Amino acid sequence: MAVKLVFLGRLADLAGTHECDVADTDGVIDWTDLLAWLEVWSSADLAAAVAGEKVRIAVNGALLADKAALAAGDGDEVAFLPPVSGG
Amino acid sequence: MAVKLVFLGRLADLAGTHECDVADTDGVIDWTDLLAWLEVWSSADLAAAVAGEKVRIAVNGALLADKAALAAGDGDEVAFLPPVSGG
Amino acid sequence: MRDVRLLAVAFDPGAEIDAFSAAHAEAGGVAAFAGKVRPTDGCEALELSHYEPLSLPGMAGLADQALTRFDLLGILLVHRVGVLLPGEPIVLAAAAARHRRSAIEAVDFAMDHLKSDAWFWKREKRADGWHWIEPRSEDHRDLARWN
Amino acid sequence: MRDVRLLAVAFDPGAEIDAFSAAHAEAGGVAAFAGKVRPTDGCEALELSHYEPLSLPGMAGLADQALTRFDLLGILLVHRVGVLLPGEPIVLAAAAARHRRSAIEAVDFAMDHLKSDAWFWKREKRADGWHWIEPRSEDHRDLARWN
Repeated sequence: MAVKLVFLGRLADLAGTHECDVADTDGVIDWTDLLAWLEVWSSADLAAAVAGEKVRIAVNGALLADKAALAAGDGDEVAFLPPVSGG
Repeated sequence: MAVKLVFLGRLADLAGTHECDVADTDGVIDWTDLLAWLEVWSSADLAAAVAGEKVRIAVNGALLADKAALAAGDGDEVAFLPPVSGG
Repeated sequence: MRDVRLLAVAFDPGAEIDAFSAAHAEAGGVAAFAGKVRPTDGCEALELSHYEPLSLPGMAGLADQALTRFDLLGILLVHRVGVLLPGEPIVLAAAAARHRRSAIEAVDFAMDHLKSDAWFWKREKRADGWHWIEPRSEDHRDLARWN
Repeated sequence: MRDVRLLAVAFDPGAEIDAFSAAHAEAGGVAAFAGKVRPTDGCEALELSHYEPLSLPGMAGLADQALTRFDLLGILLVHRVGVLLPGEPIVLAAAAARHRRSAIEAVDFAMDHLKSDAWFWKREKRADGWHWIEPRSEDHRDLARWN
């Protein structure tokens, strides 16, 4: 089982992919776990970008008011949403 | 030769026609002549309606700022324009 | 580019909008409003009469005003005259612009003027005959927004 | 009536407007805005990506807000995703109402929100490759008009 990560906009460029799975998770992934995982899997740049205050996070399509409250378990989808483009 | 009169909107109902010619005119028709002619040709009601302050007059497609300044000669077209309809 | 037409026969607003949009490839967008005869209130037909020496120059002048006032690449004004049945399009105003706000505002402006400041008289056929449509105070308020 | 669609293939705004207008026979008019990819500034293609769990519910919620806020009979929101070529329609917002001002204002409202408050990311292909399009301060000012 796994947590699915989805990268939107320029975060997909930074991650080098639109999505990936965090496999072999044991229980719930919290915000600290996630940043640590991103840094190892990809780069400190991606972890820093995702932590940026303009990047929103959605879990299973529901936006988090507070990213630090993240708690994702097996089968959950976590999306990283940078600011949307203008018209 | 003649002056052509054109009645728009409900003035056409009152006149009983969309247009008519004032024939056998001798020189220029002024505002007083016109009202007198309309009263004889049609009715006092039509003359009063045309004299109403909301009715505009155009001579050969040019709106008159002051109806009393009317001066129409042979070949001219005088249009009587009641308030236009709303949307 | 200015395209102003008085039509005595039915027209298709969608096809006009597509053709207008294609004619302004460089525009970022096209705003439009299409008004039609409402099949309500027992209206069986609507007759639009006009005085062409004023109506067509009036529409052309309105188009020029909109081109001057808003940042447009083009404007299209189409107005029906004659007898119309419920559901038939009466009027179409469309504006092409680099930015959407200019296009939307130009259509709003053009419609307010076409509806109450253009040389058209309307009467409606109901079960008991024809009835002239009077000016509406709402239209005059709409028009005053642009002064 | 609410009609909200995300499309992966090209669409025809005029045909959509006609069909929408026909579906709202009782409306006095239909206002619309169609935005397209501008063939300027060396743009060779535009890619629109989205996150469907947010983009489609977001558009549906926007349509509902417009229906609540304005006196509408119906609203249509169509948005493309995928790679678009210059000249292709990106977005269409249309509103049907008894009175034109409600329809025009609803389209203005919907476009301001679709342009800067919807879950779409855009990048442009130019001669030197793909470039992400950033938020524009102008869009945020437009959006603030509705608060």
